[in-house]
Amino acid sequence: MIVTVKTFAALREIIGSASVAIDVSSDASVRDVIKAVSERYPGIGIIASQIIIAVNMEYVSFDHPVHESDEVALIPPVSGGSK
Amino acid sequence: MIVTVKTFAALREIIGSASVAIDVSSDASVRDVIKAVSERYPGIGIIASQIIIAVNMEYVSFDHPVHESDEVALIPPVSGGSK
Amino acid sequence: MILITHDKLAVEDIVSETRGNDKGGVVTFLGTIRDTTDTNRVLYLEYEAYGPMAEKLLKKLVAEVERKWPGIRASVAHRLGRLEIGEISMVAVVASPHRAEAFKACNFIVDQVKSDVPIWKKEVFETGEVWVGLQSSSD
Amino acid sequence: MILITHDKLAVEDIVSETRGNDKGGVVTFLGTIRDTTDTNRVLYLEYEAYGPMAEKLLKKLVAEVERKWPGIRASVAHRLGRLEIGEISMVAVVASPHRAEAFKACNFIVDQVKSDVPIWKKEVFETGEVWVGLQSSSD
Repeated sequence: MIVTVKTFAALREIIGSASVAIDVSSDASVRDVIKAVSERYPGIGIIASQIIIAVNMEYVSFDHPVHESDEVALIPPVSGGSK
Repeated sequence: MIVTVKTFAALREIIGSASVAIDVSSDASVRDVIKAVSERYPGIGIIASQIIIAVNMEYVSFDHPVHESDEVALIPPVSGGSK
Repeated sequence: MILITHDKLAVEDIVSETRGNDKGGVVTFLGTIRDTTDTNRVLYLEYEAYGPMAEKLLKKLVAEVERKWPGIRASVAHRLGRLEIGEISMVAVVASPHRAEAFKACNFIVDQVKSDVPIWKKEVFETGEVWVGLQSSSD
Repeated sequence: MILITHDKLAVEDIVSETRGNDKGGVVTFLGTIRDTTDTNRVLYLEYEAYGPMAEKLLKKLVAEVERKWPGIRASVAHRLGRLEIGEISMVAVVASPHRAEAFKACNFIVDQVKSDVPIWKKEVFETGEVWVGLQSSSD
């Protein structure tokens, strides 16, 4: 299935787009999505290990399943607010 | 000697003036000033026991001596700022 | 800066004077006049100060805070006279390179102003009035 | 109220909307853009958000704070886009009947925004730029 994945910040800059379509198997988990993105964009390098994923605007674990209709977002470490 | 004493808040209202001239002995302490004010204005009643004194804009102990040229102020419990 | 005045407190100006490009966090406390005390409806408040001594103690307090938390800049302003419901009686501003300290220092200032500085507040109710802080024989 | 916007944050309006005649203390936090990070001179900052999720989490945070400290009212606003030195990136306001809780709740909000909400900050220096929070291979 094709999952559309939103990207932000450093990740968006390296990938060069705010969203990418990723092909994963129909029983894919969040872990599989991160793996597929890393393989397609090797430039994200060390960032890949710092990503968490939000599915339908909820943070989820790496085992969480992903469906074609889900809103999937790759979330690099956040840094809003103030020091 | 005559000591001029500033009054504030509840004390000022009961005494009816923002400053009063009090006659005390030349070796008077802060304690003697409070005593003299209480005797002259019995209406201050229970407030007398809650007063502290500032001499020349410093809080001082009851044993602190008072001189004719000092700026003496009777300070009822403060309540500025916010709860 | 410190300020004791009968005029309305210009919060934006006090904040602007305290901020700086080397301070990433600014914590501001506003004390405002509540419409009730316990369950009593407040009509208005009157604030009175021993002006010169209050100014002296506020200056000392700001100096103490700036020494205790290096890098911080602090301001305190207090209004006097008759204040209506919702009006601002005091403003404390702390600008700091580090935000955790800004909260601590601002809280410290507000505590000290309440406990130490010769300023008094009279609450006026429909049914009477009371100088806050004074213990009555019925307490 | 919560707000995520590219416009300048109208601090006075946010404070006014949060205050109330039953709240005696109002604590406001302003996050502002510092001119240096460590010893590096900052030119400007860029903020970016996952907008809908950030709004959702800020709403949840305000609801949590208002439940945790009953009687409190809270607001958070965050600005996005390019911000110059001295400009305000975030505003958190807590109005409370009791001031000690206002400080705690406001500090809590600022901590949570930094750790949880999908907003990112890029610092642009004369010598390069960095997305804050990201660990590089040299860390």
